Amino acid sequence: MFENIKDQFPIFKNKIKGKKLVYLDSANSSQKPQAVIDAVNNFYTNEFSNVGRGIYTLAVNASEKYETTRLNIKKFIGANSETEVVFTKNATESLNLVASCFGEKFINKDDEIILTELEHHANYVPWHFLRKKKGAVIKFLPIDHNGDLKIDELENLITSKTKIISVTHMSNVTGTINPLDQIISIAKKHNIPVCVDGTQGAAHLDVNFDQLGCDFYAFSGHKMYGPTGVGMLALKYKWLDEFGPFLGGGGMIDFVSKKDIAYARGVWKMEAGTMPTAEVVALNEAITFINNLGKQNIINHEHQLTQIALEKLKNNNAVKIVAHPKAQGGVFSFNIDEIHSHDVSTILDQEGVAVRGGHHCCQILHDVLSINSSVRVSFGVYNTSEDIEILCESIKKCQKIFKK
Amino acid sequence: MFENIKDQFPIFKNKIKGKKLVYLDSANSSQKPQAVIDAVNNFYTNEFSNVGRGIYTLAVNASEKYETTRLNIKKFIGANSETEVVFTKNATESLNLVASCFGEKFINKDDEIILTELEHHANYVPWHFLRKKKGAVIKFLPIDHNGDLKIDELENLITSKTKIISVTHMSNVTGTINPLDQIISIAKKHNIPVCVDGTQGAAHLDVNFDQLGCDFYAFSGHKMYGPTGVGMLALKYKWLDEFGPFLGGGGMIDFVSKKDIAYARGVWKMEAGTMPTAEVVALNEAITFINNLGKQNIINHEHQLTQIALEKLKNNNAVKIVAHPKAQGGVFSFNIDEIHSHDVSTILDQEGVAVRGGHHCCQILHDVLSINSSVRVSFGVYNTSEDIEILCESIKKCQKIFKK
Amino acid sequence: MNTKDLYQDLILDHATNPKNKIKLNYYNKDTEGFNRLCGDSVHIFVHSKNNIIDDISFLGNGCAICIASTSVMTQALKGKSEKDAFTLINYFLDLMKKQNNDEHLKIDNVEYNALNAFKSIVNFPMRINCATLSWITAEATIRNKNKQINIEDYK
Amino acid sequence: MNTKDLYQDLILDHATNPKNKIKLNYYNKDTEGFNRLCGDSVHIFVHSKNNIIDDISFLGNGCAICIASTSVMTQALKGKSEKDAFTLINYFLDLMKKQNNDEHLKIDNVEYNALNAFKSIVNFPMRINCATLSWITAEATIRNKNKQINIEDYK
Ligand SMILES: Cc1ncc(COP(=O)(O)O)c(C=O)c1O
Ligand SMILES: Cc1ncc(COP(=O)(O)O)c(C=O)c1O
Repeated sequence: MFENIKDQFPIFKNKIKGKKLVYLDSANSSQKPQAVIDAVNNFYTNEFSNVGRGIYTLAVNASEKYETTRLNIKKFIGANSETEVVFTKNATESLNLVASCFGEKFINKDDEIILTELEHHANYVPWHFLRKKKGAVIKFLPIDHNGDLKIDELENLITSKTKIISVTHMSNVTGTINPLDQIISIAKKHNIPVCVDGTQGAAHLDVNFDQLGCDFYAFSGHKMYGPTGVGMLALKYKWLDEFGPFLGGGGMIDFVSKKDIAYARGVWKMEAGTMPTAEVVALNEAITFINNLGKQNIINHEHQLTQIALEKLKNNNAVKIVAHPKAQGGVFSFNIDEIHSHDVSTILDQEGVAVRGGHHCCQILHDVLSINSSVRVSFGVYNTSEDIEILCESIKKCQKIFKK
Repeated sequence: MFENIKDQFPIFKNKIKGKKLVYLDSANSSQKPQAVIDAVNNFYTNEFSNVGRGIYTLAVNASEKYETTRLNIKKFIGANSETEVVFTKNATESLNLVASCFGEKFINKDDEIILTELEHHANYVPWHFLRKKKGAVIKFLPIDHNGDLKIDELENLITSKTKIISVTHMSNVTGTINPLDQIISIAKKHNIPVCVDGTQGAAHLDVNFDQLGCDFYAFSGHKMYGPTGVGMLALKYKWLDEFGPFLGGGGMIDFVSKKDIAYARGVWKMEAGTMPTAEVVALNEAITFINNLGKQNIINHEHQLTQIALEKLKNNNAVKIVAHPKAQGGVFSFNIDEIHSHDVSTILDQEGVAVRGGHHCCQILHDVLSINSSVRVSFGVYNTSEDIEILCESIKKCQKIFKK
Repeated sequence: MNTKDLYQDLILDHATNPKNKIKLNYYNKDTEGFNRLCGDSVHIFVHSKNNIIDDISFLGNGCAICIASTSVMTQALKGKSEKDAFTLINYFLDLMKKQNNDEHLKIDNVEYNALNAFKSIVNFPMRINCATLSWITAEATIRNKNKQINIEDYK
Repeated sequence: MNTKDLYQDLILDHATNPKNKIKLNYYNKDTEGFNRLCGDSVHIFVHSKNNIIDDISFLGNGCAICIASTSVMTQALKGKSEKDAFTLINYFLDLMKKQNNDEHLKIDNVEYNALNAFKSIVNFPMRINCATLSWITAEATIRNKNKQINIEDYK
């Protein structure tokens, strides 16, 4: 669908071990289009200044650009006027912010937090901290044999002690797209706030924060064709009032004296110290890039690639796809009989194919699936059906080596 | 001393309001040399991958570069084999990490934390959190009329309840260089760990972590000619064992199950989620840049500029320098009689001179000095005596406007 | 855009010799306004009777723009009906948003010139809050709404 | 550097048919070794008497490199004196650091070839831990040092 799009990504001009780069690790981090690279470059070359307090020209311009990205991120995720976007360093920090600030105020001993078996460690460890510190209880909504959440069981998990539900938009292992609508409407019935780990959603799925009605949506710039070093947390404004601060430092205070401190309000309360200025500024180009392609086109493109790949791999009996979710984004994982995922990854690399082996920060999910590790394939806008052919061929080479 | 060095910083090719840029805000953030900009550019263009678990070529190279920066940072700050360097998002996060992890384990009700009146909010607010959460007590080592710490009073502040001392290497307002040797030797006598806010020290002062003997040294990449979005915390390795984790997520765990989590050891425990990969990689060039110039040359250069500026400004009776510390780095602050710092900053900007007005995140210091705000001048390697002349002329213009 | 456009004589006059910079002996409403970014702060005192602003004054600390704007504001609002005061406040705030809208405005030339002296601040975006702080604080005072105001909340 | 250099027949043979992959009935030392990055894990069992490694075996889960290296290791160490075992372990670990140092090495050709089959791993830096995990774990087992080992601590 996106013809010649690889031309916009300079990395594809390079060879890997003399081969074309077939990059199938976008769920980990996406490659960067020239426009984003240029934006970083231009900011440092011509416009660099810290944002915030400066009144001189460079500082004013930098602050304006920084806030422009915030505005565009809001539009991008369909935020309404009661929604704010806080910049963090990555989705992990965004989720830690929610768990820490929410937990500090609203979680007491024996209170319950509902997660799912699909969660990335980033959406488990911060809640585990509350289990340790506060004596909270974590419950996991299970998945069925397809890798879909057993959504019918959610009602049963909820008790009067349930304080929050935190769930991923899309699994970074199985590609399962979770039925957020259903989850949020059940949660709302019980007045339970919902936090969504949108790290895999932001660049690959339809996101409408306002319509969804969730309370938090956490995501990362580097997985949406933007620079590393910047994450985001979209949240209903009221939580900024409810929450205490997260990190303390410059920029998040109103008054400081030796005796006491008054914190700033709004997003400022959560943005302590020098922010990833160049990163936020350049992120704006990533949003423009995605918007120009059109989210629906991206969804279609990646869906199509996934279908083609799954169809092709059916012909290879040794390849076992780990899950077959009903709604699936551009991610799937597999194992080859008798070959460990790390061996697969090493051998595929010799063919220029970049895939990752391991548990992909989802150890619980791998336990549930009774596998030790898996090889993950994840698509971005730059992938093509040719990439899939090379993948399938490389898998065969891999098998050949192991058959000697 | 550094002839033609501005040529290495592309921003100086631009005009501000038709004037040459006279950048005197390096204490806030430094401009970036071409080598650093190119390194970011090159990494995204030719080599981008996330670090950590990847076994494919791009990931291996990225991880190697990431660790190379860590090694070079260690050398840069004179770390020995018992020292580690953790990457964070900025110095503020580094200081929050120390306060949070140290406080969690070692601070109880009525325990005492010693700071100084010179501290940036980044080295006060995180400790204030412990005052609120744990009922700790914060004591401030005062300054004298010159803006120097009353080091003689430190012994008196220390009690059996003193758990940690946290102090800045150099004030970002007065330029005061604190006698860390003395402070640390007093602290050691009492077995009290010392945290140093090295944010203003790293690029401008001599740093030898091993010789100093402090426990923590926090600093930021963007103030040492590096990219935004990356900070560092150097610390004695033993603290990594003592501390619990800070943020939770991918990469900082050993085992995860539904019931419990085992955390990784060493620096991994503290680096959760996708790190500022490109930023860390490019930071290496900033270190090389500084090393090539030579720290002692930088110190001399900036010292000389400060002396020239202070000498020149003596001739202007309306200009009041806020402090005259005995040992002073390349930073000082002033006020012009009857003209508010923000008006000064606005008017100087019209002349291409970038200085900041306000309290520079040091409200306590401004209270102690009985001033509301000040104009700060801070030097970097690219400043020249011509910059100082333009500054002095601009100050006169400012006075003329206000005299009408 | 020249510095002199911003620091006009009228503004500098008010900054160096602000009017009504005193705490009223009798007042029935007061609000403190604060600009976190600059450290500007103003405390507005109002004595109002039968919806007429009998008297208004301020104490405060801030840059020339802030003090001048506050001084001009107290002069302009003193003696006005509360309704006319709100119209004037809105006019000034609109001016700071580059939305020049002087229909329905019932002010004399002197007032008009005083207010419009601040017009070029729109070209100095970081300074707009310096000019609007006291106006926003005055509105809250007259409405008897908040005791404290942080200008960053008024975006 | 070709994949076939890494996945040599000897390695694949040991990976698919590992030797001594069983839990000893009698052992007096054991250690679990773990590679966080890969998820590789090996549990080494040693029965040693009078400083001689009477018997050695393992259980574990991991990639071909890890399993093959463990299999080769158990074969090489079985029957050796503890002192000779340490020499051999050091030799192998040096090999993985590209420090080829076969002076003082008393091993036969078969063993030499088996160990050197892993030599090209140095060109696959992310896989070195896969090869060294069981050797480091074996050393700890023989020394009766740790019950659990995380290879990342051995850099
Ligand atoms: C002395 C000092 N400490 C800490 C900081 C905070 O640094 P950062 O904003 O990079 O976190 C600064 C800079 O603003 C500083 O000058
Ligand atoms: C589903 C999911 N959540 C959270 C994360 C963490 O994102 P980051 O590493 O950018 O903080 C990831 C990526 O690794 C992810 O895939």
